[in-house]
Amino acid sequence: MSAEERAFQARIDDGIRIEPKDWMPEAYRKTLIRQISQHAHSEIVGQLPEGNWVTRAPTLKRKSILLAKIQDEAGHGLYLYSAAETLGVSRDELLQALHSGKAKYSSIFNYPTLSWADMGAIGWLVDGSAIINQIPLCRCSYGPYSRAMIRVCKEESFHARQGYDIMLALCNGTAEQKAMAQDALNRWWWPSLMMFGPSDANSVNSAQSTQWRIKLFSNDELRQRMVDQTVPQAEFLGLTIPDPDLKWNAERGHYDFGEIDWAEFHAVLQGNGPCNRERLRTRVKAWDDGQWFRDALVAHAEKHATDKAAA
Amino acid sequence: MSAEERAFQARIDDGIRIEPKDWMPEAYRKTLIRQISQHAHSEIVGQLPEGNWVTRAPTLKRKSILLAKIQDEAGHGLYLYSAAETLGVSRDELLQALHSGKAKYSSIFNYPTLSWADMGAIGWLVDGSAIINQIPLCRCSYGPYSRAMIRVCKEESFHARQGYDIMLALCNGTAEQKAMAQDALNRWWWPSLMMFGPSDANSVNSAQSTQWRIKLFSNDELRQRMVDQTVPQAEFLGLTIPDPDLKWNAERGHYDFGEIDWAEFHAVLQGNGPCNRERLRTRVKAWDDGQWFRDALVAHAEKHATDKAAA
Amino acid sequence: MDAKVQYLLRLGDNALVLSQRLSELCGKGPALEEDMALTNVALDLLGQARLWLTHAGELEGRGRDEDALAYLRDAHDFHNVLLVEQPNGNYAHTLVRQFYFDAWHYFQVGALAQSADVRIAEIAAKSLKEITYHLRRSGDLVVRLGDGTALSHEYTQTAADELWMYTGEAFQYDAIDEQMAAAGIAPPAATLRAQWLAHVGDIFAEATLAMPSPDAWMQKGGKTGRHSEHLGYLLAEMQFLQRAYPGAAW
Amino acid sequence: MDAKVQYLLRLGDNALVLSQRLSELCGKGPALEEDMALTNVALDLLGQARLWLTHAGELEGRGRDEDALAYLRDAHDFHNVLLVEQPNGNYAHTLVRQFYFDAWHYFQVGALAQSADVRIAEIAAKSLKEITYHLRRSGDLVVRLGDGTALSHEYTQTAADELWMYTGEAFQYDAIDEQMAAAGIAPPAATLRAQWLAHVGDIFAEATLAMPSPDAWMQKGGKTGRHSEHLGYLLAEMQFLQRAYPGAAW
Repeated sequence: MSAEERAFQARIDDGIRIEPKDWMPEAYRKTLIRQISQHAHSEIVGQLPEGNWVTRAPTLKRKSILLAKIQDEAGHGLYLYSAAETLGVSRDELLQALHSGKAKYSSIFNYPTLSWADMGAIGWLVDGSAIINQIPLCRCSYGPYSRAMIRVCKEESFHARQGYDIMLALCNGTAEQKAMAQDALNRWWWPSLMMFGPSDANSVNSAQSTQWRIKLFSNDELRQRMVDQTVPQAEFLGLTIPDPDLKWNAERGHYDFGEIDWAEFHAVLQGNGPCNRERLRTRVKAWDDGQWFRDALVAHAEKHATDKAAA
Repeated sequence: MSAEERAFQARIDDGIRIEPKDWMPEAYRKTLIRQISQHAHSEIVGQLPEGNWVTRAPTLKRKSILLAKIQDEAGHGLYLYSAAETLGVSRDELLQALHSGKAKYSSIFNYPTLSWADMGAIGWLVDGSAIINQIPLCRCSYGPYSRAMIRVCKEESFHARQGYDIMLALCNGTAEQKAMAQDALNRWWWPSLMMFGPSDANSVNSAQSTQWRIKLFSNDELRQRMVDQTVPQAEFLGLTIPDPDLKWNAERGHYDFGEIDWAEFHAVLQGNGPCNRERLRTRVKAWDDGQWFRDALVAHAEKHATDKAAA
Repeated sequence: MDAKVQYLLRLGDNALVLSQRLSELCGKGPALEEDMALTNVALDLLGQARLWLTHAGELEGRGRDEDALAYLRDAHDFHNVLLVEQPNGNYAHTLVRQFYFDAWHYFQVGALAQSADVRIAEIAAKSLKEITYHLRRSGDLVVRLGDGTALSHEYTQTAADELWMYTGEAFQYDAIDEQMAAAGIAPPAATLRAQWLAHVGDIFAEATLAMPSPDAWMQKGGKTGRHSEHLGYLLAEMQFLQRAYPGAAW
Repeated sequence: MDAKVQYLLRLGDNALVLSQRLSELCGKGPALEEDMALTNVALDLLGQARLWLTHAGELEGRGRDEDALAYLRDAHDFHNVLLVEQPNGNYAHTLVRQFYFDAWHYFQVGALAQSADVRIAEIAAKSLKEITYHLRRSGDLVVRLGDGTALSHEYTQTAADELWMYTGEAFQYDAIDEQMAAAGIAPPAATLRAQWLAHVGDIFAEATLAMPSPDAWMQKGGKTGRHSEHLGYLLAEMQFLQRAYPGAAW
C-alpha cells in the first residue's frame, strides 16, 4: 500500500469524509461511479413503472401524490448524477452507458406494474428496501454521495409511508381491493428481497467496499432487516407474505425466511425480466427523440453567447 | 359532335351499357374516373371513423357486426378501384391522388365519431344517404360501375338497417343512451344532407353527367328523398331532427327543411373539417409504413417468377 | 345547469385534461430537467383542477366531489377546449400546446383573480403564481427552440401551425362565457384575445417563428362537449378504476 | 374455479384479445387486401371467442354470458397468453405474432376437435376451418416477407426474435392444462410443442429466416392472470362503455 493509500484509508477509518478534490484510489473512484450511477439510473428508470399508473390513478389526490413522487425520483436522479459528476464523469457519459446496456439499474424495475396496488407495494416494499439500503450510506465515506443520500432518504421515507397508505386503503376496502393488494404483495415480495443483492457467500467485492465504507452492512444483514420490519406491517394489513417458510425465530430474534429463487434473480439481471427490453427502449427512445431538443438548447445558448461577445 | 360521339350518345340514350373496350369520349372517361375513385376513396377513408369505435363496441355482437361492416367497406373499395381500373388508370395512381390531396373523398368522413351512437347514426344517415345516391347508379351507363353499384347497394342496405338497429336499441335504452342517440343525430343530420352536394342551382357539370347517364337525379331531388325517408324513422325512434324549419308540406307532398350551412360545407371541403388532417394522415401513414411490405411481396413474386423461368 | 358551474367545469376540465396529457410523459421527457418540469406542471394543473372542480361540485349542490366530476362524466360532459386534449405529438407539439395554453391561462386567470366572485378570485390568485412560472418556462422554450437549430425551428413552426386552429375556441364566447363576463367574473373576450395575440406575437418574433393568421379557420366545440376523437380514449384510460370498481374508496 | 371453465376462458381470451389487437388496425393496413384480411381474421377470432366464452359461462353456471366475461373482468382475471396482448408494432410484428399464434392455435384446436368433450369438439371443428385459412395466410406471408427484400427480411427476423420469448408459455402446462390433457381434451404439451416447432421450422426455412432457439428463456404468466403492462390499457379501452353505463342494453 502506498503512503497515499494509507493516508486515504486512515481518513476513512477516522470517519473523515472524502471530498472531490481529495486524492483517492482509482478503484474507489470507479466503484463509486458505478454504484452512484447505478442508483441514479434506477431513479430514472424507476419513473416508468409508476408512470404506468399515473394516468390511471383512482382519485385525483392519489394521482397528485404519485406525480409528486415521480417528480422526486427525477430529482434524486439529478442529485445522484451530480454526485457522480464530482468524480470526473459526465451525466451524458453515464446515460450513454445506461442506454448501451453497459450500466445497470435496479432489476426490480424490470417487473411490470399490473394493478393500482402495485403503486402501494412499490412504495411500501421497494422504497422500503431502498431506504434500508440507503440509510447506512448517509454515513458513507464519500461526502457528495453521503449528502445526496441524506436528501434522498428523507423523501424516500415519505414515499414508503404513502405506499403503505395505499395498501392500507385497499386492505380496508372491498374484497376485490384486498385481493389486489395481496396479489401485489405476492408479486413484489421476492423481487424486493432480491434488491439487496446476492447472498453474502456469493457477493463479490464486498470486503473492499466495506473497508472503504461505501458498503456498511452485508446484503444478508440488510435483507434480514427488511424482513423483520415488513412482516408485522403485512400482519397489520391482514396480508399473507408469500413464503411458507417464513417464521419467527425466537432464538435468533429474527424471522427465518425461505430460499430466494436466485435463478430468477440472475435471469432478470441478464435481461430476461418481463420488462427489461421495454424499460430500456423507452428510455433510449426518449433520449433519441429528444436529441433535436437538446441540440437546439445548446445552439441557442451558443448563438446568444456569440451575440453578447459581439456586442 | 363527331360521328363517334353521336353513336356513343345514341347507345346511352337507348339504355345500352358502355363497356371498357367501347369507344368513349375522353371527358366521359375522366368524369367517371373522378367519380368512381372518389367513391372508392370514401369507402377506404370511411373505415376510419368506424374503426375508431370498433375497439370500444359495447357488446361482442355489435363489435362483430361493425367489423363485418368495415370489412365490406374495404371490399367496396376494391370493386370500385377495379371498376376505375377498367378506364385505364391504376389503383396506385388513384391512391397517389388521394394521398397528395388531389382527389377527394366524401367530406362526411371528416367529422369525428364521438360516441357509440355515431355508429348508429352513420349507418342510418350516412349509409342511408349513400344508398339514395347509389341506387340510381345501378342503372348508370358505364357497365363496370353499374355492376359494382349493384353489389355495393345490396350490402349498404344491410349497413343502414344495422345502423338503425343501433339507434333503436339506444332509444329503447336508458335516458343517457337516448341522449347519446339524440346527440349523434344532432351532429350527423346536416352533414348527411350535405352529402348530396351543392344545391342544383350551384352544381357544375350536372347537365353533361345527366346526359351521359352517370348522374340520374339532381342533388336536390335526392336530398329531398333522404329527408322524406328519414323523418318518419326519426319519429319512430322518438328523436328530434335538429331543424326548426322542418315541416310536412302537404301541397308538395314532401317535407320542407331549413337552409343548409353551405359555409360549413365549403370549409370542410377545403380541409377545415374537424378531422380532415387526421384522416388523410392516417391513410398516408398506413401507406408509407406499408411500403416495405408491398415491396417485399413484389420482390418475392419476381424472385420466384425467375426461379420458375430458370427451372 | 347554472352558468357559473358550467364555467367552473370549463376551468377545471382544461387543467385536468392537460395535466393528464402531461402525465403520460412521466419519465419520457427529452432531458431530466424536462422530466421534472413536465411532472411539475402536471402537478400544478392537477391541483388547480381539483380546486375548480371541488368548487363546481359545491355550487352545483348535487353532491359531486372532485372525483365524481373527474371520473364519472363521459366525454360529452367534459367542457375543456380542444387544444388541451390534443395528443402530445413530438416534444415541439407538447411545448407549443403548452405555450398556447399557458398564455391564454395566464391572462384569463389573471383577470379571474380580480373578479367579483371571492372564491373564484381566491383560487385564481393561488393558481396565478404557478401559471406565471408555466408561461415563463414555455415561452422561453419556444424562443430557444424557434431560434435554435434549423431542425428545431422547423419542428416548432410546424407545431405552431398545426395547433393554431385549436386556439380560437377560447375567445369565441358563448352564452355562458358572456354571462360570466357580464357578471364581472370572466374577462371580455376581445381583451383576452388581444392580450393573447400580443404575447404570442412577441414570443414568436423573438423565436423567429412566423405567426399564423389570427383570422385562420378555427375549430370549436370542446367547451360545449363536442370534442375530438382523442378525448374518449384519454377518459377510458383515466377513469378505468373508478368505473371498474364503482363505489370503492382508494 | 372448475378446470374446464378455466381452460375455456383461456381459449376464449386468446381469441378475444388477439381479435381486439387486430381490430385496432381497421383501415390502417399496408394494402387494401391486408385491410380486408386483418378484419376478416379479427372477425373469425371474435366469433370463436364468443363461442368459447359463452360455453365457459354456461358451464360456470353463475349467469355470466359472453359480454359479462369479456367486459366485466379486470386484467388479472384474463387468461390469455402474453403473446396475443403484445402491441401491433410494425406490420412484421403483427404478422409474426399472428403466425406464431396461428400455428399453435391450429394444432391445439385441431386436437380439441378430436376431443372427448362433445361441445368442445364441436366448437373446435367449426373454428378449425377458419384457423386453417389463418395459418395458411400468415405462414405464406412470413415466407414472402422473409424471402422478399433485404429490408423485409430484417424486419421479419427482428419481429421473429423479439416475439419468440412469448411463445413458450403455450407449452408450459400447469395443473389446469394437465387436467384437460388427462381428460382427453387438450393435446399433450410435448406433442403440441413438437408440432409447432416443426411447422415454424419449415416455414422459417422456406422464409430464409433463422429460427430462435427453442431453449431460449420464455416469459410466462398470462394463463394465470399475470400479464404484461399492455393488457390493462387494452381492457380500459375495450370495456369502457360497459363499465361507464352499467346494466345498459346495447
